[in-house]
Amino acid sequence: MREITYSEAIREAMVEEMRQNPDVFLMGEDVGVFNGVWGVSNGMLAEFGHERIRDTAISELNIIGSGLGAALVGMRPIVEIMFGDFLMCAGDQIANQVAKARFMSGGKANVPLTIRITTGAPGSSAAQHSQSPESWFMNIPGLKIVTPASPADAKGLLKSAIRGEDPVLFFEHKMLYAVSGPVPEDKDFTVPFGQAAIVKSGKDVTLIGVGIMVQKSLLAAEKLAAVGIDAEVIDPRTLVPLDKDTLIQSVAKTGRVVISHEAHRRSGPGAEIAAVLAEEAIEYLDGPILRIGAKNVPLPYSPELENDVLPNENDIYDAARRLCGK
Amino acid sequence: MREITYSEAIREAMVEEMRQNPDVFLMGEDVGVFNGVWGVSNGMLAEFGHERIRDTAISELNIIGSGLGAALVGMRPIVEIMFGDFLMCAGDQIANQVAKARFMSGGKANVPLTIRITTGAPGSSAAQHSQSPESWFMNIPGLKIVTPASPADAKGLLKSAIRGEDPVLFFEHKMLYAVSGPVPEDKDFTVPFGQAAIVKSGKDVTLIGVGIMVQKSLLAAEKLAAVGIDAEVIDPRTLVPLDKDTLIQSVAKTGRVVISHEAHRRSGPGAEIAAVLAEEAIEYLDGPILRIGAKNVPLPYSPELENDVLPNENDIYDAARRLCGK
Amino acid sequence: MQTGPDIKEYKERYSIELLAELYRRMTLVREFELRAIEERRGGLIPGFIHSCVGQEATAVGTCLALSAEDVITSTHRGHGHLIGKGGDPKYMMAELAARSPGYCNGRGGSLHIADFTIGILGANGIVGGGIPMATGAALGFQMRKEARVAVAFFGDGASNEGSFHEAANQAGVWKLPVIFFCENNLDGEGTAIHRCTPIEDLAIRAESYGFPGVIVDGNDVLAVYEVVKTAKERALRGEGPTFIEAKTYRYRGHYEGDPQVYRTQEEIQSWKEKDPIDRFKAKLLDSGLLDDADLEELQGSVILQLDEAVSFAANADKPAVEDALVGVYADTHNGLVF
Amino acid sequence: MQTGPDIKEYKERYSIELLAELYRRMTLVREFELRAIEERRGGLIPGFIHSCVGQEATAVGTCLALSAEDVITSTHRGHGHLIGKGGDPKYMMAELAARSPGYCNGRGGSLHIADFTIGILGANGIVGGGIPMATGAALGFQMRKEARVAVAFFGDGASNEGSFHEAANQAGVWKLPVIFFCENNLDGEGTAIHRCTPIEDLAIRAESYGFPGVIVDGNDVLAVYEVVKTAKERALRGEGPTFIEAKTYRYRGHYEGDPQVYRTQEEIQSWKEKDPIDRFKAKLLDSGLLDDADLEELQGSVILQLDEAVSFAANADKPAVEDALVGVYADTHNGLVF
Ligand SMILES: Cc1ncc(C[n+]2csc(CCOP(=O)(O)OP(=O)(O)O)c2C)c(N)n1
Ligand SMILES: Cc1ncc(C[n+]2csc(CCOP(=O)(O)OP(=O)(O)O)c2C)c(N)n1
Ligand SMILES: [Mg+2]
Ligand SMILES: [Mg+2]
Repeated sequence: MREITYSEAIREAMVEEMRQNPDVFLMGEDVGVFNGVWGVSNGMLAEFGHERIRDTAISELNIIGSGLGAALVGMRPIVEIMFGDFLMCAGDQIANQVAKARFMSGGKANVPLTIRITTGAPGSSAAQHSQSPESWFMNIPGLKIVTPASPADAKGLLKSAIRGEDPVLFFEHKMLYAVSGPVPEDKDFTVPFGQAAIVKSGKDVTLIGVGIMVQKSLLAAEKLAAVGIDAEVIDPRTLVPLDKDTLIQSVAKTGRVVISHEAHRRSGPGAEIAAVLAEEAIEYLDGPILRIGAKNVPLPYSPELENDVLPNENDIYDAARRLCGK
Repeated sequence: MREITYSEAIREAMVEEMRQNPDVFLMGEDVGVFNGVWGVSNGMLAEFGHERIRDTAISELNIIGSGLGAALVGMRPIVEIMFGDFLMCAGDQIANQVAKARFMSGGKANVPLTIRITTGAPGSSAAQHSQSPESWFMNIPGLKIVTPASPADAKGLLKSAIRGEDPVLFFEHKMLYAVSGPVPEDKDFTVPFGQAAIVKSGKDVTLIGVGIMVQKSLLAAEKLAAVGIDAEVIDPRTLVPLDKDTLIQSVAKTGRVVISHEAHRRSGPGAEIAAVLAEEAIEYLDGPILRIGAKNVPLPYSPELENDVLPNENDIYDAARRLCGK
Repeated sequence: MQTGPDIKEYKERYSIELLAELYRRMTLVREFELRAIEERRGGLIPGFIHSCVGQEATAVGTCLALSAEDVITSTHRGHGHLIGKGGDPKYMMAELAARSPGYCNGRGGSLHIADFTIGILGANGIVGGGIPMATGAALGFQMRKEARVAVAFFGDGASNEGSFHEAANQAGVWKLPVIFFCENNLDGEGTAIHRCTPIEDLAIRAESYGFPGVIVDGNDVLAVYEVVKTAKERALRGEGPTFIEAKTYRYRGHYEGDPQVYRTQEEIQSWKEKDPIDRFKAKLLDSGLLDDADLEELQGSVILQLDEAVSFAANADKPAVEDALVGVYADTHNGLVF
Repeated sequence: MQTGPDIKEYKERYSIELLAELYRRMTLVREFELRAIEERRGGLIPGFIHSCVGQEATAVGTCLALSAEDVITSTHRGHGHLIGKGGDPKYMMAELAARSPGYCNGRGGSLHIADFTIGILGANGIVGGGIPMATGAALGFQMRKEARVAVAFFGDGASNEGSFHEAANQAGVWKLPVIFFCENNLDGEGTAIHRCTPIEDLAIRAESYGFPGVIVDGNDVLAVYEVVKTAKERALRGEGPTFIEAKTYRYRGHYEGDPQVYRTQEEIQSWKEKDPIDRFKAKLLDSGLLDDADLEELQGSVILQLDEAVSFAANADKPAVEDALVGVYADTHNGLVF
């Protein structure tokens, strides 16, 4: 299969959906003339024009709130938030309007709104340009939360988001944009929500990775293999809805689990995953449920400190070895 | 000891601190002339005047952002957010400014800012006036998160917040305001952060309750006693910092735990508590870690639906019985 | 301040049907509020009510200047807007009573009533929360080249929220067909406007966004009707938004039970003398186009309609508890979401 | 648009020391930026740089009109503001180099430099994020009856954020001693102002908040100095805020590496002809108060200072990794927090 980057896969999903559905459009800060700060929408203005590739004012609240309004009258907006760090500027619109519009109206509102958000630390960008907000809105019913880890999933999950009738927070990790991988060319290739992927199967320990930590879990799995530990690597792909069954089945098989994400440890996505397993899979566990995440300090500017604060494959490797007692 | 209500205890803490320190003041929507929508600041305008009891515009973002600015030049602002549901209107100021000011400045910024927030469902107030946002900012380092469950804790914890040098999210449950209890009169009575309270000791099962669920856990404990189950009830009192030791010691003793909060189950405060126990106390557990919380739907207006969605003492009772197998 | 046309012009400018409907609908709004308050006391309605008694002209004058395809976003004080836009008191009362056939199947209550089939995108519990929504709806209309406008209702207090500023700015840039309709009733909950807003006329805020701001007598239903018609025409010509500030007043507390320590009886009284319904009634009678009998008949029909609405609500089923989890998502991925 | 005084007035109105310092500090800002960019290429500086080359007059003219007790909140483009307010290039360069003796001990970098001892409440990575902070500082000054003002620096793009609106409104109500200083450099990242803002002169936004808005030639350092002095006097008289819009331009990309597809070389060139340093230099020479030798000496001292700053930064320790968790809270409750 042809290989393209995560960034190209996201653009391809947007372009294909925009070609086949005039209701789909992209709106955000510098997505047009500037080609997107991360280059994801590169060239889209040339194809679709200012009408459908809309540069907005620096007004996150209105970007998301007006995305909702457009969705309520039948459009299928894709809005981009340049850095996940800025998501809270629109916090109220996400939590109180977008998430609740359908339920509050007795299930009548359709909200086909895709909110594309960059996540993760691009390196020495300090505390306001490095955060991983995946868990910030997990407590709020009404949103779907998606964390693609590969180019194929990025394309397939984004298409499911754009074609769906519910609001989606779609988290794109900045350090994955340049990563290449095989991506189907079929225009109707989609990846359904709520289905975790078993990225590598194994029998000794389950490594659950969120977003970029899937790659790091695979690296850890390789190193673990070298010491005779056969790790299973699982990517939940969507945090809401969460495919509990696949996670539980894996843990039932391995009896050991390490959950990792780049978000801070405290109340990150791993807290919910760990709580679900502690509630529904504890009888299978031969040891503690270990969580790997950024330390609970704002992301520091210093590369040395940042490197110490962010989680990596060695943290996963060490945790897994501890669990396996070798 | 004299008994006063939770609401009076909070007012007493504010009034005493304002009397002894001119830098302390209260600012928020309708806290003055209107006496506070919940009546908590009743009479304070009469004593302190408009200078120190400030009615603001309906601008949550600026209320919290200017609270930060005032704190940075030496004031000790107490700001009130009328409903926790509105907290996200100021989400960016909380997450990116208030929480990070100290760290980003290399530890130099002092941020003695107390953010008082009402939480919980007052009954048939629907999805935008009933939420429990305690966990929304738990993933963000730099904030302290406090959930008083009794009048004495409300007073003592609020004084610790006002006297401290760090920003605090102080969650007051609307349905606790009228609850009375003994409260020390000592003007220097404070309750330190990071010390859970063992509200009732027991040996069979640990009931960890957040905020109003402490009362409900006590009610459940009474009913459990009737069927021969001796429950220990623990109130973490502060979610950040979290007193892990007390929680772990209790679980080590009972081997069983039910965590409850009014916030939605998914990624509520209980997710983090469960994850901590699954990580550090799993060897003591004789069964799953059970979480009780509001169902994962926006709070409905209908009293019947709301009653079904919100957690209560029976949910805790049933969970504990299941764990104890009787 | 824009005022309504002279009585002499009524005949050539308006159909009797329109004049009668303006009167009927204002009466319906007022009686709906009074009846809802009564039913709340009586226990039929479990939730809070923010009544718009005194503000009937802004709601009705605006909505009757719109067509069915146009949309509105409303507020916590939304009953007038909803009835104005064609909301059925039956389903509104049923919603207030938290019943299954209510507009939101009992999920939303007063603060969240919506009916997408008649252009009501929703009341709102968040001050200023619906303004970006209206702006986005207008964007949709513009992109689809539909001859429709969106009206964002909001209060004087809401004009101090960031949501208003961001939405108005973007609407100005894109010349969106949206009307920012500010009901300036001089108070925001317990805080008088002069205590939280440094200007008296909010309409001047429009200048910050490059579109016109007009001040209208919000207690003159035809004055409101005319400024909204003008704003809609402007929007449909592609010239962009209009900010309308309507000076009005709410007679009752912010919500039922509000002790109203923040304002004087004199102020309330002075506004009652400018009552929008009384004033319009007097003009209609002077104009000779409608007589007492006509107006009493309309009044009677309204009372009848509300009796029916109340008994419909009272006899309607409550939502089934088994359905508590329904309606959060379009699909629940085989229940995975919960 | 306000411009600076005539050269003839220089002598009676300004001390030579002030004129020299304005020139020296603008030069220091410019040279600091160019040097930082160079050191970033050279690898000493790991993070992004948003340079203010071309905007030296707004930063220096404003800050020299303030006293040490006054405070500022800055932006992502803050190096000029910080140097203007007395920030030491040594500790700034060390911070950019992520070293331990940097202003933030290497934790903050360019976007977060703060020094509370000289009234720098902080640069900011969030557009518009610092505006409420300045408003709150001004509230503190007013409550303590201190004769101090707060200046919120922000850009044209930031004026479209809700934070500006909410802060300006409250500042207007309370007549706070705050100055809203908008550096209108015609672009917000890759979007020209006319594409995201429906008005040309942002100063008119002040009318929405009941205080004056003035437009000043942002490339004329004495013009900036004068309007800020006037605004500060007004604030200290208790008359409240002033909105100042300074028309200026940044010569370089939004950040280093920006291809600048969104603007033309002609536009850039036309502004370089209005260079704030060149213009002031010419005037100083015309005035006869300073001669070439004086200015070259100042220039030389600046280069020397920056050489020292760079070597200080290059030789400074990096933060100790063991201290990675330090500085999140004032106390960590016996480590409980982590
Ligand atoms: C974001 C937010 N802040 C505060 C409130 C509480 N609140 C509800 S209505 C109201 C007053 C609104 O005043 P205005 O906009 O003038 O509308 P009015 O009530 O006068 O019709 C307030 C403060 C809220 N619902 N949402
Ligand atoms: C809330 C927020 N939104 C977007 C950004 C990304 N961003 C950084 S600077 C900038 C442009 C700001 O423009 P302006 O306020 O005019 O300042 P200038 O860069 O021109 O000095 C943008 C969009 C941000 N840092 N914060
Ligand atoms: Mg009002
Ligand atoms: Mg700019």
